[in-house]
Formats: sequence, C-alpha cells, structure tokens
Amino acid sequence: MKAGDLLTISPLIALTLTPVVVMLFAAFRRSHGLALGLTLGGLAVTFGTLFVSASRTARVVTPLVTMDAYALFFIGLLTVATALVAVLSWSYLGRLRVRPEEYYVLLLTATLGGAALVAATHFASFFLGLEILSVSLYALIVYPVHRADAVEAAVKYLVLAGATSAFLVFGMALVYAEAGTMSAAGVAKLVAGGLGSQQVVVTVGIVMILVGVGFKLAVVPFHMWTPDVYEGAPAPVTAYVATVSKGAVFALLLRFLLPVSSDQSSTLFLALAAVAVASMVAGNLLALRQDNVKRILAYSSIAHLGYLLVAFLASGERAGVAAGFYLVAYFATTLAAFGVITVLSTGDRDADQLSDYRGLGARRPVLAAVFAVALFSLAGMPLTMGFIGKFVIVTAGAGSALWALVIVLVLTSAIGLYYYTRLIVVMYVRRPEELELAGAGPAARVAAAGGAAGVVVLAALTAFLLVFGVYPSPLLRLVEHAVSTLPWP
Amino acid sequence: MASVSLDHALVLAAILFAIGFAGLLTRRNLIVVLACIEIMLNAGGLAFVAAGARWGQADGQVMFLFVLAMAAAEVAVGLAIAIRFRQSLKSLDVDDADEMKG
Amino acid sequence: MLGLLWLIPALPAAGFLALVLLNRRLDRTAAAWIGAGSVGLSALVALLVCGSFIVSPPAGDAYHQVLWTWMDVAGFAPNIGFYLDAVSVLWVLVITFVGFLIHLYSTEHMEHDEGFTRFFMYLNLFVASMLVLVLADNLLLLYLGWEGVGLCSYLLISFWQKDPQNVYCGRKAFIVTRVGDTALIAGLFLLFTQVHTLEIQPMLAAAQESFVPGSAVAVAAALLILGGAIGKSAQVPLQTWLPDAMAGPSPVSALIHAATMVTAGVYLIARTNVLFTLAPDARLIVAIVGTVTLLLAGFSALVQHDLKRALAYSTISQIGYMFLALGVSGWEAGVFHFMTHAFFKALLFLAAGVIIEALADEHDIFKMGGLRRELPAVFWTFTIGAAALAALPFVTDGFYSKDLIIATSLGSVDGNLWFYAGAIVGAFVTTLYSFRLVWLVFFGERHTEVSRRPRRRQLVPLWILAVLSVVSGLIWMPPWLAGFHPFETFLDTALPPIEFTGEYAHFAESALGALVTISVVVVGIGIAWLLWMPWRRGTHAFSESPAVRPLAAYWLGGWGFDWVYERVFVIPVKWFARVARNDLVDHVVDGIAWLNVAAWRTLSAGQTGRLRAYVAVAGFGIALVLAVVVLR
Amino acid sequence: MTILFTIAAVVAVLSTLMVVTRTNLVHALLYLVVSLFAVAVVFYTLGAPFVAALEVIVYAGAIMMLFLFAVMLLNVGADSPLRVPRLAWVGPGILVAVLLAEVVYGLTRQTQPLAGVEVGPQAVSEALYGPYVLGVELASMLLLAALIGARHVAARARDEEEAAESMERARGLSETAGEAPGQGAVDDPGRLTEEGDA
Amino acid sequence: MILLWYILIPAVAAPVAWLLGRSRPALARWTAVAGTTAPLVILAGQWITKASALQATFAARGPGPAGLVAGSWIADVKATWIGSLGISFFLAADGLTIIMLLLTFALGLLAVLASWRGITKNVGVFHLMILWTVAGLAGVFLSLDLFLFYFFFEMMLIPMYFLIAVWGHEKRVYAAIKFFIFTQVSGLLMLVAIVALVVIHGRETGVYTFDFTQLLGTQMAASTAFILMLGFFFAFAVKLPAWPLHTWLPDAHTEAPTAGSVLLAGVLIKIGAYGMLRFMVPLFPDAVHDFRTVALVLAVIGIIYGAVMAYGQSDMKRLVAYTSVSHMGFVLLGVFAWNTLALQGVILQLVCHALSTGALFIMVGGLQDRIHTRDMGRMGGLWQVAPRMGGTAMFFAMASLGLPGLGNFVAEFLILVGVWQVSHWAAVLGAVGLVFATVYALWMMQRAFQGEETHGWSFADLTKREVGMFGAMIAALVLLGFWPQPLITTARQTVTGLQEMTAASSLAQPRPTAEAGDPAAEAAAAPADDASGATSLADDEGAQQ
Repeated sequence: MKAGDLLTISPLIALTLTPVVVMLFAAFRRSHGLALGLTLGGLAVTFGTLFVSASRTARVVTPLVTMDAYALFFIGLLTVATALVAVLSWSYLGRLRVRPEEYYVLLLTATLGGAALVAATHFASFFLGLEILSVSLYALIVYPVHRADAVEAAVKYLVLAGATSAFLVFGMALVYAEAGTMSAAGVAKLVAGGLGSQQVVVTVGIVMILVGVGFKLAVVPFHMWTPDVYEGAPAPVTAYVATVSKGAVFALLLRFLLPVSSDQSSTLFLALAAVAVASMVAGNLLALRQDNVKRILAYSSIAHLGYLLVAFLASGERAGVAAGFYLVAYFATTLAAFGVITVLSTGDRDADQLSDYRGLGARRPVLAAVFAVALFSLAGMPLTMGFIGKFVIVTAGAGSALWALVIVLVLTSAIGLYYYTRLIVVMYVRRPEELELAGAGPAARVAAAGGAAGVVVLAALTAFLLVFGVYPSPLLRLVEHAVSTLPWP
Repeated sequence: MASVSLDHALVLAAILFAIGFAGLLTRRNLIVVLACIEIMLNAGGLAFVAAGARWGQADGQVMFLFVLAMAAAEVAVGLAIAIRFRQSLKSLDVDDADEMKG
Repeated sequence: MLGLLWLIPALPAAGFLALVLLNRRLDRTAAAWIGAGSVGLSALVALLVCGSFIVSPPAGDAYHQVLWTWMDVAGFAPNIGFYLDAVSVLWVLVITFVGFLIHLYSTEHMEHDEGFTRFFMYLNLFVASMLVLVLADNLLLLYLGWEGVGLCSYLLISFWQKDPQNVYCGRKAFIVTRVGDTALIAGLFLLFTQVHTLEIQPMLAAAQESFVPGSAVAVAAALLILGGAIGKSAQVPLQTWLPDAMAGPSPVSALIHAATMVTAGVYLIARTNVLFTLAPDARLIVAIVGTVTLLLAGFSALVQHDLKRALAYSTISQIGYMFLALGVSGWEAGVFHFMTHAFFKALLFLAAGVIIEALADEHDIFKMGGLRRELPAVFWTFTIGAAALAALPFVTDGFYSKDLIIATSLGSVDGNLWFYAGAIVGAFVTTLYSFRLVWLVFFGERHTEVSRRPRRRQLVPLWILAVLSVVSGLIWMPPWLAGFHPFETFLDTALPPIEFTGEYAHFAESALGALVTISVVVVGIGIAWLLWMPWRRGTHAFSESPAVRPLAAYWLGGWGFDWVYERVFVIPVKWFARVARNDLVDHVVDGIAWLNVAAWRTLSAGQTGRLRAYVAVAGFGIALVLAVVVLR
Repeated sequence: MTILFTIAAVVAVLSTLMVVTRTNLVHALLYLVVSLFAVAVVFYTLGAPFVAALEVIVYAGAIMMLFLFAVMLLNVGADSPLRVPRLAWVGPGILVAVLLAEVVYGLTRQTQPLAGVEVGPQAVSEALYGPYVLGVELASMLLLAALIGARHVAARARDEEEAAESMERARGLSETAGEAPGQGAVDDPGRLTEEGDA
Repeated sequence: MILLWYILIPAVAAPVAWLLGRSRPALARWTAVAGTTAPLVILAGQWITKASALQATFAARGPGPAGLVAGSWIADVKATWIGSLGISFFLAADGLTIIMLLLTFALGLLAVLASWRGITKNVGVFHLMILWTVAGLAGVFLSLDLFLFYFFFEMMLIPMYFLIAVWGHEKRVYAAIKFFIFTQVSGLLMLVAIVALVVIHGRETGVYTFDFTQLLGTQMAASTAFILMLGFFFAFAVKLPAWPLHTWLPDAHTEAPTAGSVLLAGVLIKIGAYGMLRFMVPLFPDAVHDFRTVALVLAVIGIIYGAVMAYGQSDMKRLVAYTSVSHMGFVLLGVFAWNTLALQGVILQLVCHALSTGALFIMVGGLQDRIHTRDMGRMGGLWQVAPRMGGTAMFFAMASLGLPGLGNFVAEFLILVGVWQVSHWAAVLGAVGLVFATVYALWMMQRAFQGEETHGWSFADLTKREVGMFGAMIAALVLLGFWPQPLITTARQTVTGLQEMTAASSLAQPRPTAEAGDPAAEAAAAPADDASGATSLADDEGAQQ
C-alpha cells in the first residue's frame, strides 16, 4: 500500500481517528459538550477528506476497498446523517440517566463500519464493515441500560444479527470455496455468468450472503426484529439504524449484486422480486392500525426497503440513479420523522404513543409541520422529495418492464396513505378544546432548552425535503455522477 | 484425494452450522443461545479455512482470523447484555422478552 | 306594425321580472296593475299585430322576425326568433285575450290570498312562456316555451304550498309532462340528425324531400312528437296528472288546464302537420289516441262528485276530439275546436271558481243545488258554457266546431266508421255530463248557504266569455247551413284544407249527417233532464247499487291508470331509493377496507414478540429460497 | 491423515450435539470447549497449524473464559457454587483423551496435510500484513467498539439510582448490625462486581 | 409570461393570508379575495385581448416549440425543469383553459365569500388552504407537460384533504381519508400509465420527454394503448366521478365546509372531464373508440343511479352531491361521443354545473349555519320563514333539473344531440335521466321549502352578501341559457383542435348506426363540421410566442 493510497483512503482514516480522539478526551474529562464538539469536528474533517480522496486518481486501495465516486458519495451521505443524529441525540442524552460520551464513540465506530461497507469490494472489508456496524449498534440500542425494552430490543437484535452474520460467513466461505475469489468484481462475474445448475453451491453461498444482507435491510423474511428494536431502542439510535445501517448495506448490495437485474429469469432475480413484493405488502399492512408511532415508522421502513428493492431489480444506470436518489430522500425523511420523536421524548419514555401527538398541531406547530412534511414525503406526496423518489422508481421499474412490481408498489403505497394520514389526523384534526375534554394522556413534556438544536436540524431537513422535492435536478446530477462509476453492463 | 476430504471439511462445517442453528431455535437460555451463535460462527470459520486449504491460499485463514475477532466481540457485548437481561427481566429465558409485540 | 311582434311575449316577461324584482315593495293594487296590465298591453299589441296581419297579410302569409342567434355550434344554429302565420295568430289572440280576462278575474278572485304578488308573477311567466311556445320559429325555442309552461303549471298547481297534497299534485303534473317532453326532445335529436336544422319551416321542407313517406324515420319522428303532445295535452296514457291539477286555484285551471297549455300538443301537431302527412300510421295512432281519450274521459266525467274534476275530465275529452280531428288530417277542424273550446271551457272554470268561492270552498256538486235564484248571472253564464260544451245546435260555438270534427271523422280521407261511432257516443256522453252539472248545481233544493257574492270584475269576464261562446262559432258555418266560412279561408293560408273525399264524404257533409249529431245532442239533453231532475233520487240510488257501484268507482278513479302507474313506476323507484340509500357501491369499497384490516390483524398477530419465533420465520424464509434454488 | 480428520470430525459433532442437548449450562460449556479442541485438530489436519493454535488459544481460551465468567456472575449453574460433580467430567474427559492421542500421533508421524500444501503462519502473516492490512485495522476498530460497548452496558448506571440503593442498604444494615452505612462490601452475587466509577 | 401569474398570485397569497390571519382574521379573508380576484381580472383582460385570436377560424397553428401539434394555443411558457428525466415546466393556454381558469378563480372567490361568516377557527390557515387549492387548480389547467399535470393533480390533494379533515362536519375524518385514498390511488395508476407512455415513446424515438405535444401520436399496440387508456380513465373517472368510482363524492361533499364543497363541486371534479378531453382521448383515440360502449353504459348508469340516489337521501347536502354524480354522467356521455356538438355541450355543462351546484352548496351551507342541521326531515315549510331563500333555491333546483332557458339545458341538449349521432339508446336514456332529475329536484323543494312549517324555525332571510352572490350566479345561468355564444366561440378552436388531433383515428368517423332501414342520408351526415381532413398533424409554423 503506497503512501499515496493513504490520501485516497483518508476518509476512513479520519473516521477511525475521530472515535479514538473522542474516547481519549472522554477518559480525561467527561464533558458532554466536548464529546459532541469533537464528534462533529471529526465528521467535518471526514467530509473534507472526501474531496481530497476524490482528487486522487488511484481508486483501488488494497483489494479490500475502492474509493470511487460511488463510495465517496455514500460516505458523505453517512457522515452527514451521523452528524445530524449526533446533534439530535445531544438533548436526548442530556435527559437520559447514563454517561453520554460512549454514545458518540459508538456512533462514530458504527459510521466507520458503514463507510467500510460502502467502500468494500472484497468479502473481508464487507464482513468487517458489517460487524463493526452491528457491534456498535448492539451497545447503542441498549444505551439507556435501565430501560427494560431497550435490553429486550438489544437481545433480539444481537441474537438475530449474530445468527445472520454466521449465515453470511458460511455463505462467503461457500462462494470462496467454489469460485476461488472474494472480490466484488469476481462475484459480479459469477452472478452475470448465470448461476447455472452446475454452480448450485455458489448460488447457495450467495443466498446465504443475502440472508446477512437481508437481515440488515430488514426485508420480509428477516423483518421481524424491526418493530421491536425501533420501539425499544432510543429514538436517535432508531433513526441511525433506520438510515445509516440500511443505507450502507443497500449501497453495498447494489455494488456486489449489480448484474442480477440483467437476467430477469434467474432464480436470484425471482427470489429478490418475491422478497420485494412481500416487504411492500407486509410492511404496509402491518402498519395499518398500529398505535405505536415508532412501530408504524418501523413497518413503513420495511415497505420503503421493498420500494428500494424494486429500484435495485430494475436494470440500467437509470435504476441506479433511482435507488441513489430514493436513498437520499429516505434518509432525509426518516431522520426528520425520528428527529421529531427524539425532540418530543422524555428521559424515561420515548414519545411513541399516539396520545403524545394528539393536537400537536396546536401545541407545537413547528414540530407538527416537520412531522407532517416527513409523513407526506413518506407517502410520496408532491412538493416533497418522497414524491420525486417514488416517481423515479416507477420510471426505472417501467423502463425495464417490471409491471407487476410497479403495480404492487402503487397499490401498497395506497395502503400506506391510510396510516400516514391517520397520524396527521391525530396531530391536526382533533380540535384543542376536544383535547381538554378528553383529558389528554400524559403528553410528553418537552424539555424546552435542549430541544432548540434539534429543532434547527429538523427545520434544515424539512427545507431540504421541500427544496429537492420541487427542484431535484442538482441532486439527481450528483447521484448520476456517483452511480456512473459502477460497472454497469 | 485432497479435494474429497476438503468437501468432507465443508460437510463437517455444514453439520456443525446446522446443529448451532437448531440450538438457536430450541434452547431458551440466553447463554446457550450465545453459545450456539459461537458454534455457527466457528463452523463458518472452519468452512473458510477449508476453502483456503483448497486454493492453497492464506486468505481463508485470514478470514478465519477476522471471524474470530468478530466472535469475540459479539460474545463480549452479548454477555454484557445477558447480564443486563438477567437484571431487568429477572430470568435468562429468552421467551420472557415479549413485552413488545403486535 | 308586424315589427312589434316581439313585444307580445316580451311584455308579460317584463311583468314577471318587475314582479320578481319589486316583490317586497309592491302592495296588492300595484301588483294587480303590473300583472294584469302587462297581459292586457300584450293583448292590445297582439290585436294590432294580428289585425294588420289579417288585414294585409305579409308575403307568403307568414312573418319571420329574428332577434338574435341563440347559439352557433358547427352547423347547429337555432336563433331566438318568432314566426307568425295564421295558426299562431289564432293561438296568440286566444292566449292574450282569454289570458287578460282571467288575469282580470284573478285580481278579484285572489283578493284575500297572501301570495298575491307571487300568483301574478307565475301567471305572467306562464303567459310569456306560452307565447314563446306558439311564436317560436324553431323547435328548440318551442321546447323552451314548452318546458316553461310545464314549470309554471307546477308552480301554480302547488301555489297553496302549505298543503303538501297540492305540492304532490304539482310535482305529479311536472314529472308526467316531463316524461312526454323526453319523447319530444328525442324527436328533436332525430330531426336534427336527419335534416340538420330545427327551424320549423325549412325543416318541414327538407323532411318533405328526404323522408320517404311511411319510412321508419318519418314514423319515428312523428310518433316522438306525438309523445310530447300526449304528455302536455294530457291524452291517454299520460292524462292522470290533469284531474289532480285541479288542486290549483280556479283561474289557473281556467287559463292553463283548459284554454292554453293543454292545447300546446294540438298546436305542435298542427304546426308539424307535414311530418304527420308523411307518416300515415302515425296519423292513425293520433286518431286512435283521440278517440280512446274522449270516450274514457267522457265516462269518467259522468261520475265525478267534484265540480272542477268533472270539468277537468271534460277538458281531456274535448282535447281528445281535437286529436281525433288532427288524426284524420282535419287540421283546421282541430284548430277551430281549440278556439271554441278555449272560450266555453274557460267560462265554465271561472264560473265554477265563483260557485266554489260562493259556497265557502265547497267542491262536491251533490252538496250544491238550487243556486239558480241565488247566483242568477253565474247560472246563465254556466248554462251557456255547458250548452256550448254539449254542442247545443245552432246557438253555441261548440256545435259548429264539434260537428265539423264529427263530420271530418267520417268524411275525411282517413275517416272511418269507428272514429265516427266513437265521436257520436262521445257527443252523447258529453251532453249527459254537461247538463248533469247544470241540473245538479242549479236546480233541486239548496244544501249550502251562499256566503260571498261574485263582484263585478269576476262577472264581466264571465259575460264576455259567454257572448264569445255563442258568437265565435259563426265564423265557420257548415256548408249545408250557409256558405259563410271566412275562418277556413284564413286558416288555408297555413294549414292544408280538409278534403271530404272519404267514401261517406257525401253523407258527412250533408244536412242529413248533421241531423244525426243534432238529434243525438237533443236526445242527450232530454235524458239528462230526466235522470237528474225528476228521477234524481232514482239515478242516485241506481249509481249506488252494488252492480253499478264498482264500475262507477272505476270510472271515478280515471280508469285505474293511477293505480297501475303507482305499482309499475313509483313504488319500485321509491323502494330502490330506500334500499340503496347508502350506496351499494360503498359496501364494495368498505369490503376492501375490511379485507385490509383483516390482513393487518392476522399479520400483527404473527408479531409475537418472541425472539425464537423471529428466528423461525427467518429460517423458514431461508429454507424456502434454498429449496427453490436447489430444485430449479 | 484422513483418519485423524474423521475422528476429530466425529468428536466435534458429538461434542457440539452434547452442547445443544445438555440442560445443565456448565456441562454444555464444557462440551463446547471440547468441540473447539476438535475443530482445532481438524484445522491441523487441513494444513493450517497457525489457525489451529489460534483456535485453541483464542476461541477455547478467551471466549470460553468469558462464558464461564458470565455463568459465574449470573450464578446460573444449579444454584450450587462452581463445583462440578465428578461424573460430569467423564464425557468430556474421554473425548479430550481421544483428541490428545490424535495430536500426539499426528505430530510424531510428520504426515502430509490433507490438502497437500501446508499454509503455515508465515504465509498467513504475509497475507495479513499484505493485502489485508486494512482488514486488520478494521478488526482492531471492531474490538475497540466491542470493548467500549461491553464496558458501557456492563458498567453501573451512574445516576442517582444506585445512590438510592445504597441509602436503602444502609438503612437495612444499620437496623441489623448497626454498622456505619455506605461501606459494606457488596457480596450479593447477583450484584455486579465492579464498583461504579466516579 | 402571464400564465405564470395565474399560479403565482394565489400561491403567494396563500402564505400571506396565513401570516396576516394569525394577527387579524379579517385580513386573511381580504387577502384571499385579492388572491382570487387579481388573476380573474388579468384573465378577463387576456380573454378580451385574445378574443380576436379565438374568433379566427381554426388554422392548425399555435405558438410554442415546433412539435406543438394542431391546437389553438394562445400563449405558452416553456422551461426545462428536470432535464435528466425529460420533464419540462410547460404551460400553455387555449380557449378551454381560459374557461376553466375563469371557473377556478370565480369559484375560488365565491368559496371565500361563502365562508365569510361560517369559518371562525384559525381563519388564516383556512384561507391558506383555499388559495393553495386554487393555485393547484390553475396549475392543472395550464400544464401541458404530463409530469407537471400529475404534479399539480396530486399537489391539490393535500389542502383539500385538510379543508375537509379540519373544518368539516361530523364524519369529516372518514370522508377526508376516503377522498384522499380514492384520488391518490387512481392518480398513481395514471402515473404508471404516463411513465409507460413516455418509455414506449422513448424506446420508439429515442427521446425521453413528458411533453404532451411530443407524446401525441405515439404508435403502440392496440392492447397496450387500451391498458394505458384505462390507467388514465381510472384516474379521471374517480375524479369525474363516474359511476362505480363515485362513492367518495357524497361523503367528501357532505362533510366538507361550504367553501370546500363549492371548490370540490365547482372545479375539482371538472379536472376529470378536462383531463379526458385534453389528454386521454387525443393520446389514445382508437382505445377510446373501443371503450366507448362501456363508457356510455357507465355514464347512463351514473346519470340514473345518481338521480335515484339523490331522491333517496335525507341529508340535503348529500342530495346535492349525488346530483353532481348525475350531471357528470352527462359529461362522460359527451366526452365519449367526441363530436363537436357533444364537446361544446360538455364544456358548457362544466361551467353551468359549477354554477348551479356551487350555488346549491352555498345555499345548504347558509341553511346549516342558520339551523345547524342538514337533515331535510327536520326542515319543511322554510318558504314561509325565508321566502327569498325559497325562491333562489327554487331557481337553482330548476337549473339542476335542466330547465330550458338556463345554461344547464343548453349544455345537456348539445351533449344529447351529439350523443344521439353516436348511439341512440344512450341519448334516450340520458333524456330519461332528465325525468329523474325532475323527481329529485322537486322532492328536495317539497321536503325543505314547501309544505307546512312544523319545526318552528325562525331565522334571517338571505343577507345582502348572499343575495349578491346568488344574483350574480342567476344572471350568469340565465345569460348562458339565452346567449351561450361567447363561451362557444372561446372553446371553438380547442374543440376543432381536439377533433383534428384524433382525425386520423377511428374515433373521427361517426359510428354507423345499427338501425335498420336508415336511409343513406345517415352516412352522408359526416361529423357536423367539415374539418378539412388535415392528416399531417405537426405543421406548426407559429413563431415562438
């Protein structure tokens, strides 16, 4: 690994140093503000190094990692998302009865895991990235240790993650045993070459790898953990799980299994299509009459991954752009939604009961507006990025004639309308005087001071959603540039 | 002769993996569940080493090393969480943890 | 002078607008002056215009005045324009003159009604619509007038809207006539599609060339127009609404349901006679409808208790005569009978109005009686009207017009014995029921006291109409009596003359034919006198006897048409509306919603919250995919 | 060499089966150790001596120790202190004996590894610090994350919760033994050993 | 550039109304009035100045890019919006658009005026929603880029949803969600159809664009064309509403506040008809021809079913809502008849229906403000209490049953004459629908206004403001009844342009009527106007406007 390579992988290095620095400072003086400051500083440096790495020509650094435009784009996305989560968590952690410093360290290591995943072109970096991400998340999920549901969520996540990682390892081993290669290009060649019958072992291997990936993406057969972990984990961590964890893994899936979309009759394609349909249907149906806001968003994220799979299954660069843009839209929307939950949550209970949101339009108009815009974006209504995202996916789907998938997407997103509008109705429609009459439930009292930073972040996110909902061209061009570096057939 | 025995190694790994997964499904004690996960990971490592042996490359063993590291990390956090589990739910039975459903 | 033609309908319309806008600020006299005044002025202008038309007929015996193009859509360009020829002159004169008399009468009759202004508002609108109907130069404008009069008849029938029964009768009238109008509008579509214009004269000319006589299109067009006429002129099968229309005030019955609106059908058929000449079987149907209606209504009139309902059935019967005349292509006879009928029927209704008002709203003729001395003026005018209705020979106008129709029904080119027999029987029955009313109302002992005497403004119209009922017949004397028939020559400029070329033509035209009808009438009067004067109690007992009672009740109810329509049309619609009140299709939509919720319930039950279940589901998913991979 | 492989494989399978089926937790863990030894022997037969050694040192050594510590901490084993009935040693003992025999035989015979070529530690370390150097760094971060995570989860929550507990305990102790509150050594096995930090 | 103003003015006025509303509600109302009257005035100005252009006999020309197919566009604005997907911000206006914009702004103004007293709770946001809907509507009628059309088509949903959900009556939440899902699902299906069309066009010509004028005339297999047409039809049939997809309308109209109902009935459901006229039929003429019989059946069922259901209702507002279903059945008939007469009738019907139903809704809203109920069972004899209201109600009931002399009759007559040339049975059943219309109109009058006054109601008759509104609408309806020519000339070029676009398809030839014995004359009666058989569609030499 030559000296120049260090510059190319400078973002990873920055992401590695930041948690170490935060940890060291925490060892000497435990101050919450300092931890956050360092974290944000580290993330800023990482973002800076992206441009340094971009300027480098040498892309491949050791067979493990390729820092191409695609990787840099997603690392940038992850870094920004982590920064937002960190700011959102600042007020939240203040109210928790646990030491906040480790939280930031774990957050940074998780982001490093994500960055490694995104840049991975080899089983080793793929596996290690995934595991760093998972291990950091175990601790993050159970961060408020005194909460019983956090522990329960962490156990479920840990056991399932462990099991699926085992599947992942075994799958990789099988592929390596048969194909002799562990690099993304090799696997792509295999998949493109058609996993014919003679290479059954390789197909089994890839399927087992998909189990690991499927678990992280929480698509249907592996989606069972999502609602419990979303509900149990603290709100900012849930936001992190829903965005960075899923986004990084999806970016990796796109890079590794790109050619699967070219041959629509292959087993793998049919399997993934079935998973996509099942996710869309189950995700939307499960959320229909759900009363817990975090569980609703959990199920809706399952459905949204189903939509993303449709984009993944569509062939051609247009589909890549669709998936990339939808990911950014999904990031912004989910962060906004969970941001609102975070700001509304108290020390001992997250604001996930419907009664917390009753009449929010009157009590907290700004937060209600942010949540409404986020919900409309999830539903794919115009003026929001969600609309352009859904439109771009439908175009990609129609482009490669995936009519069945597109129709299922359209119909299931209709079911989605019901529970999104149901939340909005709770927020706006109940007249405040009805509220007094009904004796509002223990509406979560919001700690006034801490929420300010969070609200600023939310406002920025909402603006982002609306601006790129109306005029998405610049973002689309950026995603096109990023996706172009992938080896499209 | 060499490849045959290597297939055996893979078969062995598969068997161990299956047993670990079966344990995961049946046993209710959290510690045993963690152990089963370790078994599955170990089987994965074995498969990797076998694959590496076939190609005569060191990659398999390097991957085993990483799997080893991951297993260690997993156990460490797992057991810490197990202790918290015992403290908050007063038992190690995984099925007790069904507060969140629906 | 003819240029003022547009003023005739414009004046009552202006009256209507004035009354609508100034509604609150007008007291009774002002309203009366505007209401009656506008129609009076219109009558005056009509007199001037028609006078100059008669004195110096314009070129082609017709005057066409176009105000503006109503709409111009790719070749379909009807305009708002008026067409005056002999037929419309007659109609305009009758409408405006009789209308004015009735307005005059109403200023007195409706004195104590709190909706006074509203009454004149609707009456003015009615006269305006009727004038537009008869003056329209194209069928679409005619249809506008057609529906306008339908609306006003609804508004006026349900004028006393406090009582829901009146409103029901108004609704029934409007809906039944609307059924007829649907046929008419379908006719309009057919005609426009065939000849590309709805302007009557060019349309008739184009129809003349392009329609093959007797072809399906010709017959269809004629029948559809007949459908419209049947609805408006209350002929079988759409006659059930007219008896109920008596719920309105008497002047309304006089103006709308005797003189003008109900004859709109006759006007329409007369106006589009070319279509009917092209479709002989359509003409046959018109004649059949006429005959059936005149008999059916005649018998019903014979058993009525209510004075106004009896007159209503008699109106249906007389219009049946007009349809019979038109059916046997005696267009001019029908028109002539329209004029004479307008005078004596308006007279009868106005007189009935006075009688009812005098006896404190008592409608039942068996409770009247002996009013000869109490209301002498009404007695004489009513009797003249009844005589004209019965076609008392030589002295009444009814005789001249009805006998002409009876003669035409036999002698004209399409005439035949059946129609003649029907006409004769009808004449006999008409004589019976008209003089039945006279004997029962004015002779015998008195049952109810007379509380109000008719005032002068009520009696003047009565006397004028009585004089007209006598005099108006003389303008068309039958050939065997005298050669004086200026009315026929006047009508020949617009309508084809009656040709007595049937096989019995000679007998029909001769004095002998007339003698038959005259004897029928005289005998009828005699029998009527016998039945209801000396043997009154006997006749009453006979009609109450078990054998006759069901038949009398059947006739009283208008031959069961109402009963049938209620069962066939009204009840199914009401039932469906009640059953499907909250939208059958909605249940389908709710069904889909329920399916979703059921799916949610099952799926969320699957989320047991237990870790091992999660692993099991994941395991099952993996096993499934692996099986597919291995087996495929 | 294949015989060695098969015997080790059989031992591994048997011991893993026993792990899953034993109701007594400690027995299960013992069998797990045996299973790891068996897998180590398999590695040796496959010509990966370095990894075999690692398996024994790290897997059996470190990870199993963690398990035993946890068991001890959670006081789960049939509520008796960590004594293991004599009979329980028989099963694992026999299996380990077999493995020992195999190893001795293998070492003395200098037999050829199954796959023909033996990938020694030297090759592994070349690969490790060649192409996979980034992997090593990432692995180190992985362990760091695990370290911090475990520490946070296991450590006592610093808030007033345990202060309340100590108050309670003080009251309880003063009633019974009249000792000065707040300094009684924590002997409740269920409690966590480490003293809460500052 | 004027076209941009029509969207911007209400869009800008919306937040202003909201902000001002927070301090003083009256200001919000006046901003809303300004937000709707300003574009109305500009539009009227443009209408008059462009009158000559509209009058001129139709010549296949029009401003805008060369690809602009035969049409009478009098102004257009075109800018690329999302270049990579071929989406352009393309607004264009012709006769039909002007009429629809007039309707939008007029009814927007009426909606604001109608809720002058009625709305007291957060007035600012209420007027924000109204102005937002008006801006969305203006966008829909102006946009000629299919994506932009879909964007505005869906964007309008949100404010209307809030209007119903927040300010509605008892079952408002159910009604709002039902309205929202119905329209959104059908909209999404249309989106799939649009995208499929673009993809097919792209694959055929290599150009991926959403510009309607270029997508026109895309050749594709008949079966695919039929499916795509169904996609469009489904969306517009829900909006129209056509028979089986209408169940959202009664709920939405009944539960919406007066302003909401006026906007809904007045303009929102017109988008269905407008969409069919502008996009669906020109894009898939042959598919429309094959689908014609089914559509006519649905329309006729809609007319009669709507009328009978209206008769069956006890809630007055629900009755009026069902009348819209019945009237829109005529529009569906007219669209699928697709000859000049029917199309002119359809455009006229859109305007007259908006006026008559809008007025009825304002009437019922006013009544509800006074006696706090819409149940006709508890009304009766209100004519004695409020004669002026009774008279106006009578007038608009007559308008809704299609009394000649009012605009509705002229529209329905033109439609039925046009339909007669295509299928006799449909025209006759349509005419029978008029009888049913009479039944429900008079039934409503009897139950509410006539009959004995038993419930002891006593309330103020129409206020000056209400008299002004109703007076304007009565004058408009009577004017349209006697002199509809201005509207007809404005729409003439559009109608001829539409016929031109489908001239090459089987839709243009009149269907040979199956009646036996029809003389040869029938075949000679080619489509009423003798539009020159200009086969070549793209012939535009108009310079960039």
